[in-house]
Amino acid sequence: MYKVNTAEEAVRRIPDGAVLMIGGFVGIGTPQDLVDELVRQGKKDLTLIANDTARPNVGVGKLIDAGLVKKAIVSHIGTNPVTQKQMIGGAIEVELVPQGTLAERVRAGGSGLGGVLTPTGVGTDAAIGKETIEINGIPYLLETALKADFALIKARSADYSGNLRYSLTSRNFNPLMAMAAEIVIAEPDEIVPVGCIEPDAVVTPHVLVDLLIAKGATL
Amino acid sequence: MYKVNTAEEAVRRIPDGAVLMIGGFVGIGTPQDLVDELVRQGKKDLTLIANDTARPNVGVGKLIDAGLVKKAIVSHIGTNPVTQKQMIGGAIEVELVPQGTLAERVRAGGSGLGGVLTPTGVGTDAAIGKETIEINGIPYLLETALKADFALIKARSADYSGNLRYSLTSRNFNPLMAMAAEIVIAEPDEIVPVGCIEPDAVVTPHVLVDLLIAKGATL
Amino acid sequence: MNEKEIIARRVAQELKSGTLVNLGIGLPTMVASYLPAGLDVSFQSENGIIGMSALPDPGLAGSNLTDAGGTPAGALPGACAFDSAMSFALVRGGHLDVTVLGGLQVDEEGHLANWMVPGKIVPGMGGAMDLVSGAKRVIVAMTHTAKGEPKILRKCTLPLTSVRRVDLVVTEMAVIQPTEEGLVLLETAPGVTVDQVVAASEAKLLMPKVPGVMGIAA
Amino acid sequence: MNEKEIIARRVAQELKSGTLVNLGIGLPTMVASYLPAGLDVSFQSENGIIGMSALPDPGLAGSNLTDAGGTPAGALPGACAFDSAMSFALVRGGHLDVTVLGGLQVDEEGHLANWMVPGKIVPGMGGAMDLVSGAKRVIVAMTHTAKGEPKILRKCTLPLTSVRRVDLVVTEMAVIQPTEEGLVLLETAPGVTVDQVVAASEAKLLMPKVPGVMGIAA
Repeated sequence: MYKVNTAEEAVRRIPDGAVLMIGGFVGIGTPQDLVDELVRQGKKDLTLIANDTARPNVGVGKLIDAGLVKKAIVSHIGTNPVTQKQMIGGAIEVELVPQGTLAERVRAGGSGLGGVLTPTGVGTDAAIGKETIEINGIPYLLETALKADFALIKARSADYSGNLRYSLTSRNFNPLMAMAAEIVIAEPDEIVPVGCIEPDAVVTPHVLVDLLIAKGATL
Repeated sequence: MYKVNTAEEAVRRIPDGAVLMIGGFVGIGTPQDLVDELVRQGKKDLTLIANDTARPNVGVGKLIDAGLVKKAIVSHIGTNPVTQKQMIGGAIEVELVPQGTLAERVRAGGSGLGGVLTPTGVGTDAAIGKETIEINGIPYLLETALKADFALIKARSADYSGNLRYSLTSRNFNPLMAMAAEIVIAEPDEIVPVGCIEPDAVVTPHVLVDLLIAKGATL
Repeated sequence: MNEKEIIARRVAQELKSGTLVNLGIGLPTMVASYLPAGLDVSFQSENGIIGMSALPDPGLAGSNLTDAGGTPAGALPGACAFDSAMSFALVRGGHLDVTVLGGLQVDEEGHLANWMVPGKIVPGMGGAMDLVSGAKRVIVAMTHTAKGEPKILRKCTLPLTSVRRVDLVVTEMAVIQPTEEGLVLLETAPGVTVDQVVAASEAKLLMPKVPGVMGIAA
Repeated sequence: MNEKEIIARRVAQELKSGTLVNLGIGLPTMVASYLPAGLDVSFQSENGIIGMSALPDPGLAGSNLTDAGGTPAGALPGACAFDSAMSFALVRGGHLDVTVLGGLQVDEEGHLANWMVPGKIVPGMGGAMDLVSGAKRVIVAMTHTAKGEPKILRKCTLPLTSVRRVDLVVTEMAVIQPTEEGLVLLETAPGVTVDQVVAASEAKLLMPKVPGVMGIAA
């Protein structure tokens, strides 16, 4: 299957109101071209699931700047005062999730699990509205799976079929999100022939990837 | 930290009655030298957590042959008639766990999670004695975490510090078990200098590995 | 053509390009030998690989690559390897399009039993419970009877593999589709009559349309 | 020596060879600069790496390697990278020996609050809740007071980060150990009296032994 496409064509498939998972950690490992294209096409009322909202004019912070996000499910907004301002003003709803819990919720969504039991957040405000389950006398929060309509992924390399590998700390949530969305769009730094990434080095199997963005591809 | 040791010395640390996780899938990816040494030292009353009991005289099947396992927590014993015979005769207790559930239970143990909710096994004999929890109207089984005293791991390469990478289908349960035991002993095919495995290719971080077995090491 | 080959050939025709397929140990593995030319299917093996292939030559067996039964295997360009948690995340997470499994019994509710015979043999479920619960499409590939006894039953007498209804049952005699109304007889094998299929089955077989003939082109 | 340096130097002395340590953003990150020579500590950064180091030169900043605050970082030989699920599996699973975090408040039960000020600033918990719940040892590195107001309180007024008791609190004035009985004043900074520490704290400070002097050797 030929999966290569332009960012413009790929983003055209995303409707207003979509639930998006976007990789990245304070902007590192975020698919920049796809984010820019979301802004250019003015996709609105988005639900954003990401580690954070980066900084103004950086990574997914650009979506916040443009007022395209109506709800953000993130572990922190400490690096983005615009998100804080929009939240206080009621323009954006922010659901804060402990970072490790967010990772497990996304992983559960992609793995067909209903949820996981984590000790994180027990007895704190993060436990509000959640079930607490004791196992061997230890209390855990029941944290449920998260899924999305689209995942926008940054990778170091892809092969033509869509096998992905990542680089250093730009890996972060990308491989988890690649499992948890209906449609997965990956933006690799390079696209190499099939067979050029050895099987043991593949982190995201090609079957999970629907579209690959080639830099400057014209189709 | 210098972690390299002989199989003989490493296995000496394992007491009778220990709970062992041992990697492998019908013997593929099982640390052979460590298994042979368990037999040679006659460690007994072991609890074995593994995907299966391999075949007679293959992989962990050698532990079964030698009558060293009192309880096995595995996904199947279909390839080992000796295990079946011992189970029917009451010499070994066998807890059968769906393979994907076993993987998640081990992963949960190593990840500090109390358990996971899986749809697998709902309404079957695998659900007996387990809690069923509904999320969004879908029933899931609550499957609890598994931990071990020791994990015996097979790897393709280790560096001196203990970073591990695996090869093809010999990876299987090894990286999961490397997280879920108090003491982790790895038997790599080769040990290379620190820096020879690139950061993105490391699957098991060195901090998880307590001892490395060098083939024919004399200390 | 023996009965296993008939089953494998018919199942092969169910597979579509661009899909991810898991073939169980034994009979289901044979399906890979009868794929239509040019069909672009990826095979997942639950021991941790996508892109598994037959070994090109026995002399090329490696110690680190086998199928889920432990038989040495090959791999195609673009193959990818992963651990057991990822393998079943693919299965459970809705990423596996088709699983083909063997069966001991299938009943009118489309329930499959294939992992134990209490008091006789307890091989264990291995990956079967996850595969049947998680795959988008479940195809059971099994002989129609065992030692003359029907395996297509009103109600399974053996412990179930899952309460999920399987999607298709292919035997050497027939192709049967479990539905909400019951088991629909879709096709009979060349030279096999509807009466013969009915006689070899305990379950009631529905025939809203006249059953066709199983395509098992060599 | 400013107050942050005093805190960072004292915390550095708590670290032991052969351990895995996570340093929070901000003040805790400074701890890495004051490690005793020859100490073999591995640093984990929750954005997915073990073996992070300072950038040897600003010109060598890469776009794919930063610390958890987004600042370009370097890596040592033997570093390993992983995804966010693995990163927090290490934190939660008992594999992280020490975490050093900043704090807004600590109370007599040893509870830490460090992720929000309702109605004022809501940065979010990031990885802090996992780190405090999961690390074997939690060290809070913070200034003793904020704008003259004490941060060592009888009871936290801000939302808690965890109900787990932290293990040590290091400020520019004192080293305090939360215990089942309450907060024990272990050490005072050079030139700081016990009375000054008590005056700057709202919580009751226990002194089963005469407090020592904080070692902050340059």
